[in-house]
Amino acid sequence: MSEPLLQIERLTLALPEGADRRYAVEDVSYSLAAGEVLCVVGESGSGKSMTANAVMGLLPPGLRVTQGRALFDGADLLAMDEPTHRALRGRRIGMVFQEPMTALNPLMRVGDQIAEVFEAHGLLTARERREKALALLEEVRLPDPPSALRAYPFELSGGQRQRVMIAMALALEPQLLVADEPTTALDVTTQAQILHLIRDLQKRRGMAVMFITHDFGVVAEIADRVCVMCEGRIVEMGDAREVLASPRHAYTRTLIAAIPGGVAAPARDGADPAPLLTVEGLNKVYRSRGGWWQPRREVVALDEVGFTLGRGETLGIVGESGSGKSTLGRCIVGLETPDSGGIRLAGTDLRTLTGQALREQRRHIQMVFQDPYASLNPRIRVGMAIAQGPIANGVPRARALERARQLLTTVGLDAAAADRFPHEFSGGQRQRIGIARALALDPELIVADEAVSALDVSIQAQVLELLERLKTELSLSLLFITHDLRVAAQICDRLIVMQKGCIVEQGSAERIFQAPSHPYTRELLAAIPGRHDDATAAAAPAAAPRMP
Amino acid sequence: MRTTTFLRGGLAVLCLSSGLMTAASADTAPQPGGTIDVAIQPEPPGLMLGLIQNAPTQRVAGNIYESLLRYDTDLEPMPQLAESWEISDDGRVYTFHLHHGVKWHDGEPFTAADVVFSADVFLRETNPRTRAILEHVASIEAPDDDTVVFTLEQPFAPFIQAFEVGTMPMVPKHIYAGTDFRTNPANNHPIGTGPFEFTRWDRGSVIELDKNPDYYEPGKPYLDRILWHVIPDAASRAAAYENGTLEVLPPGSVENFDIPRLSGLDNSCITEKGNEYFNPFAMLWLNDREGPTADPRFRQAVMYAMDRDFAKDVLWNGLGKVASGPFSTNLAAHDESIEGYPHDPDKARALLAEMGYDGTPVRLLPLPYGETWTRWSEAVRQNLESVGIKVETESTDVAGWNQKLAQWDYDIAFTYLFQYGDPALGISRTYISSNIAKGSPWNNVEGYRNPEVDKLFAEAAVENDPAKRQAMYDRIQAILYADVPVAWLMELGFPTLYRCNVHDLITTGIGLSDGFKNAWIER
Amino acid sequence: MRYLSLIASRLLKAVLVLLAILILNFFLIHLAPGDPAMVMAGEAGATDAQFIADLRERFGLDQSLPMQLWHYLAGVLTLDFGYSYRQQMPVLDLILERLPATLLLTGAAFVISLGCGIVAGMLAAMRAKRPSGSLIMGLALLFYATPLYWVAMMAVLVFSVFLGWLPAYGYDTVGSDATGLAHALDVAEHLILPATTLGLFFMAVYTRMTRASMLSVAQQDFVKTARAKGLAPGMIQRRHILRNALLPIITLAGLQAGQMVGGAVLTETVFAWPGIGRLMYEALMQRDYNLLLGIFFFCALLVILFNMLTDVIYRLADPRIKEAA
Amino acid sequence: MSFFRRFVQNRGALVGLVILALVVLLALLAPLLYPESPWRMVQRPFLAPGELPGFPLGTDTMGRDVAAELAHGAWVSLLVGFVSTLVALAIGVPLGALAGYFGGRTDDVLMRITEFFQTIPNFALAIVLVAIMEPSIGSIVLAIAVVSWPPVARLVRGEFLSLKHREYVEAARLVGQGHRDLILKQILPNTLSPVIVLASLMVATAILLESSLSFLGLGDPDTMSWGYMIGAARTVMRQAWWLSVIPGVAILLTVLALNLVGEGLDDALNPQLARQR
Repeated sequence: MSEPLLQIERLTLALPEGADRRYAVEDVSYSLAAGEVLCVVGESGSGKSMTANAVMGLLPPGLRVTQGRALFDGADLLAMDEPTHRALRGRRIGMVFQEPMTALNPLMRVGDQIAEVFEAHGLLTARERREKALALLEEVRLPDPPSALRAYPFELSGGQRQRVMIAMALALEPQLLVADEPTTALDVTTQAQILHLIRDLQKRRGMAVMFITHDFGVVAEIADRVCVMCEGRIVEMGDAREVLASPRHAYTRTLIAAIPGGVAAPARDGADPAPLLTVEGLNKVYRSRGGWWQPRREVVALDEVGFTLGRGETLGIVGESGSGKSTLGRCIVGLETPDSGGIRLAGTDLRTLTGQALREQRRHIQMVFQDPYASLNPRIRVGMAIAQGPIANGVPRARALERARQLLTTVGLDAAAADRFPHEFSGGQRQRIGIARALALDPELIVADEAVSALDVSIQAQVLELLERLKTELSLSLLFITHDLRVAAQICDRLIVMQKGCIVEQGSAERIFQAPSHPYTRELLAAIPGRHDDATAAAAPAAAPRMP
Repeated sequence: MRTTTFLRGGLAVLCLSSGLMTAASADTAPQPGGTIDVAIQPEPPGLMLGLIQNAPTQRVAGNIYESLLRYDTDLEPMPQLAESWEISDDGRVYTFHLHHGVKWHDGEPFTAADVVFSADVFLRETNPRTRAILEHVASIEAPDDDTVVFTLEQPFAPFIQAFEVGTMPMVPKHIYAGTDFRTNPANNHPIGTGPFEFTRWDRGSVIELDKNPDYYEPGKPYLDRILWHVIPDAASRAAAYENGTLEVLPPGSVENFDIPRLSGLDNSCITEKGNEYFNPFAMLWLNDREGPTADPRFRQAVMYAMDRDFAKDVLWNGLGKVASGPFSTNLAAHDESIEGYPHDPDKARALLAEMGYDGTPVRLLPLPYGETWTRWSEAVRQNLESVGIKVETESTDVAGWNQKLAQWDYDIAFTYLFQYGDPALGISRTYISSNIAKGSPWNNVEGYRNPEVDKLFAEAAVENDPAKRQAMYDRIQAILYADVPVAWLMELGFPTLYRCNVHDLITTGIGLSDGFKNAWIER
Repeated sequence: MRYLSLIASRLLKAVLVLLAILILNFFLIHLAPGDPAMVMAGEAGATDAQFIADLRERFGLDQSLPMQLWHYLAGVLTLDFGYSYRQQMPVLDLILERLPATLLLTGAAFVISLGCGIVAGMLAAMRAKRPSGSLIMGLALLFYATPLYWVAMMAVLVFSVFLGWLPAYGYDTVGSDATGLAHALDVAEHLILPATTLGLFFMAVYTRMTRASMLSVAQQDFVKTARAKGLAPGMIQRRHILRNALLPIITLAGLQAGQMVGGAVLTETVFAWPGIGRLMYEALMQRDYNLLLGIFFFCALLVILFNMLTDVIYRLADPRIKEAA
Repeated sequence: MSFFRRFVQNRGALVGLVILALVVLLALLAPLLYPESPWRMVQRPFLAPGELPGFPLGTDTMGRDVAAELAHGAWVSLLVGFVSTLVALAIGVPLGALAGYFGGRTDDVLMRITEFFQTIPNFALAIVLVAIMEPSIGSIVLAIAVVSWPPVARLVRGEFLSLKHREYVEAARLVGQGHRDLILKQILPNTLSPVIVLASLMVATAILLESSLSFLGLGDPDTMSWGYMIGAARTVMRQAWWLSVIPGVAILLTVLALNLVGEGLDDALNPQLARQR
């Protein structure tokens, strides 16, 4: 390619004192040519976003540039004075952020926020700005652009907001688009659409795109070139297909390997085990209470949901946000009360039990939560956090604490961890603690609600492995709730696909991946990033195209 | 003695021209015109003097209403609505000859029928103090439009002092006769015969009185207008006087601590006159029924413990007098031979030791009438504690104070009473046992019972011979002095502050409460 | 239809709260020692049993408490707030006479405090790391920590007594017959000191809150978006940060506007402002039950009105609230 | 960084802490420094500060030693401030906790009560309560507590509302902990830091309230307090300005110190926010 549009040279960013390492990024160099999509890939804390922030002049306070240059069209962005830099932002460099929910001003109409881009650079009249904004909304394929123009951000869905963000970033036809994890917060089908949109716009306009992501699936979907970062350094850089196909650096290999394969595990022996859990005709409607001004609202979360879970089986419940999958899990463990329907554990109807008997049965179902940071009480020592269940159920304190230490080793942590507080642990470690806590009551069934979604891919793989191991060792059953089909494929025997409170399809994981019968399932599968990248994908959908 | 001497003969007294008196107090002739700005605090609850007797009402309404007589600073009666009067030799018949051509503010003529109505009907119903005095009266008659005759059951020498405007205001019969006095709409627009007429009242802000153009004394009043300013805060009142907004600060308008400063301002004058009729007298109710205060030795110890000179000098700016005994020195009946309890803490301690005071705490109830009284109670508490009496202050507001006194729920309580011009009017009520009754903070609240004192007071009141009467009063003072039924503090000096170019502001023993009839502003 | 029923239910709740306040205060005030008859007897300087009995009968105090409450509430339902024992006037007239002065005072103080507070807070937030920002916050903290009545006293001392610039007390110049504009100017002159002293404390509150709110909004993603658009800092502050930062201020301001009315007792006392706060204090001291209850009623009513107003303003300011409707 | 290190890094908080420590010291030492009653009239009135040796702050209208009054007043101010805050917490924390935890009807009822107390103007209610109960330390503390608990209840309720759906609370529920344990062990400890910050500001407000009540003459007549001193000095402001300025500055400094400490606590307990400042 010709002269690079953006050239990062030996960039080093220092973190404030007292941070866990000295540099956010260290000695980073890469370049980006016009019309090229560069994916910067890395796990959390790899420093992948920091370079982009430096380019935009949006470094968080405390971070300093200690070395290097960032040449944009020949001018050093890092040495620029603020007004000059500001004139570039929005006009020649556009940016899209991760969180569509918070990246738009909640008090301003969408049209005004787009028009503001022109205003910021003193372009066009108010009327022209409106027209331009409308045209942009059409270009990013928002349904009903004229009313979207007048809408407030909260009136739009996450995907729509991200389209607005893109429209805003592209308003002045910048030469460079910086997209910082723009699809991470979106559902998988929406993600596919947005990726498609970005790729499409990039091609039409011949923009350069710096695309920051943690997901190699996305890389496969969109990247021309890829740059892999680890702990502030670039470990590998090259053509996307080459890197995916034959990663040279060990870290890259770990990352790619850690992505759960799309291969559904073959059905296990004893294909038709005795049912442990039976759910029948479960209904749940959320009603918002009418406040002083607000009338009531109703949302159907569960609509006649029924299924069985066999002993020793792993059942996956898959769906996008709002599908009711979490509500289902919470109803089963007893955090929510369904409006109607039956839940039977080993033949006992939990819905008819009360008091002591109910507590006794509840003990058999435990939960592993999504957020490793929110699921442990910051003021309770880890050992106590695990032991408090048994203590509440009458086990003597000393014995419960001793057991907690054992459990910690079971989940792969040091027994001494019992005396420490949660904040001293990493996300993956905390999730292990959460699992240990769930195990403390010797449950028969564990409900894992998005248990690995918040973790980096490499950690995800470890935790999934742990769950798999524990399941067999302790002969547990597992209800695995996830939005991520790839994860589900890796761990589940059977799958349930949910949409808007209903089960649209259920069956063995293998069957669903290979021959989805419901259109929604097909849509979900098609949306998995990276799937149709390979020509072989169509013939063997379950094969992982990017695995060597 | 002067007043009694004057009254002894029961002679007919002819009127003096009040003009002569006022002319004497200024070098120049009175200049008519002008507005005078006066503080009023607290805001009066109403201005119908026949219904409401508190000080602020009287101060304002004393200019609207009038009585038959006024009293000079020696408490000698002076003509007002009555041009002249006679008292029969047996001291039972009082005949008043009314001023001619007096009109109510609404233009109706003022006649003897109004006097009979006011005294016999209206005030008997509404004014408890007048009601008590009228107990002595057998009949009130109006032989003609200009003459009123009061006939007493028995001689009652102080009766001549009852015709002050607050005690016996004349109210218009044509407006009130046959109505419910308290809900009569005229109460909001009072009609009197006085030198000033009611004009407006902006609640919380100002009361305006304007000159009565048809006033029966020629040339009077001199002022065109009086504005009474309601300023609830003492410091603000002081500031208003200081910056010239106010020309007169009536007694009690500012805290005593501010008085030396304010009186030291340019063109600022101060007078203690105008209190002679009411004769305010501060004392401590001591609960004679129970607790340590039931022991006379304890009560004497209280008298010895208190440093009343300190209170007078520091709290009252040296104004007023330390009380020597139960009778104010302003009274003719005061026994000059009584020396009063000195400040002698050792003696107090000795008395306490003698009675075997065991440190039982006594409750002290301050008077909730502003800062001076609060400070005073702090000083008294400190005095008492320094001789070993344990004191707990019970702070309360006016309602609580009244309630506690009326229910005898106190050990020591501050109060001050008007002694008026005669023991029968203002003093006996505090000590006679027939006056022991719950429900009032103004009767024999301390619960003192002494048949001899009861008898002496009863006889003295109706004794027509001044010498015999004085002997009885001397005896009473001696008994009370020893028994200390209440602790006497001070004869209060209530000063009026005014701009020195305001002349003839206070010409009577009633002070500002008697009106601005003679006042004028020099320009 | 739905709105109407909502508004109706809200009004009903407001009425219940008012009723509860009246009942609670009715019993509270009757718990206080003494009664209006005792106060008036005390003030008269002379009483006898008949006098007090007369008064009690007149005021209806000879009836049982529940009966008195019943009569009072029945009156209130017909908007009859009774008669002030002490002031010999209908309570409603007294309150309506005094209310404008209080509303003027608190309104002015409110405007001063809110306006200056927000501007100062904004400046402090924009200069968070500079001495001028610290100076503003220092001053705000100082005003926040100073007793209101003390500031009032010092203000009278300095501006009225020593400098003679402003009147020390009152609502207007006593005895002046000025009308129209001249009178308005006169009142305005009298208003400056009390409104400023009353406003200072709240100004400090708003300054601190605006700054904190702006600094926290400045952390939000959409501000980064705005910067990425190339918007100038001033525009970002005004259009994006300030607007969002004002939302919590609206809530607080609504809460305080109502409280200010009843809380102006000290200011009204020091400056002899003929307002409702002072009237309340006097009514309390004189056990003027009807008047006191009436004042509480109106203060509570104002609080409720301000809360509703706040709701409306909040809904105008924040489109998200409408979503649920 | 530890809580303490973060706290002392805040210069304002440190200054506040030092002032507060001095005030506490003064209050504690008052009985030793001035063993006699502060009400004793010891010299002639209106001595200016420094006019006579032994009376560094002069004497008041009654010839009482202002320094002794100030020292004893510190005790009362702090006592009222802290005790009334504790009482307010004792009312507000349980109410807020129950309302937030149980929600629904309980919440409705409790919040109506809270709203009710917020609808009556605070200061007016405090005045009425003190007047009814008659001024004494106890009634003042109670009155201040009664008017200042609603914000506590609201804060605690808000924290409970957001914390009760935290995953660790749900986890504790799942393992069988009862309401009492959930409230006391799981949620309450995590609401403490905002409550502590609020409490430090409430102490400041309580001191101001007490002084306002004393100023109006509704103070405990047997205890010397700063508000009383200002109220008593008000009429002699022009003869003896120092009599109102000295206790005024004392209140100012104490309240200022409490606010600084409160802000420091806030910063130290919420490190994320601290970085913004």
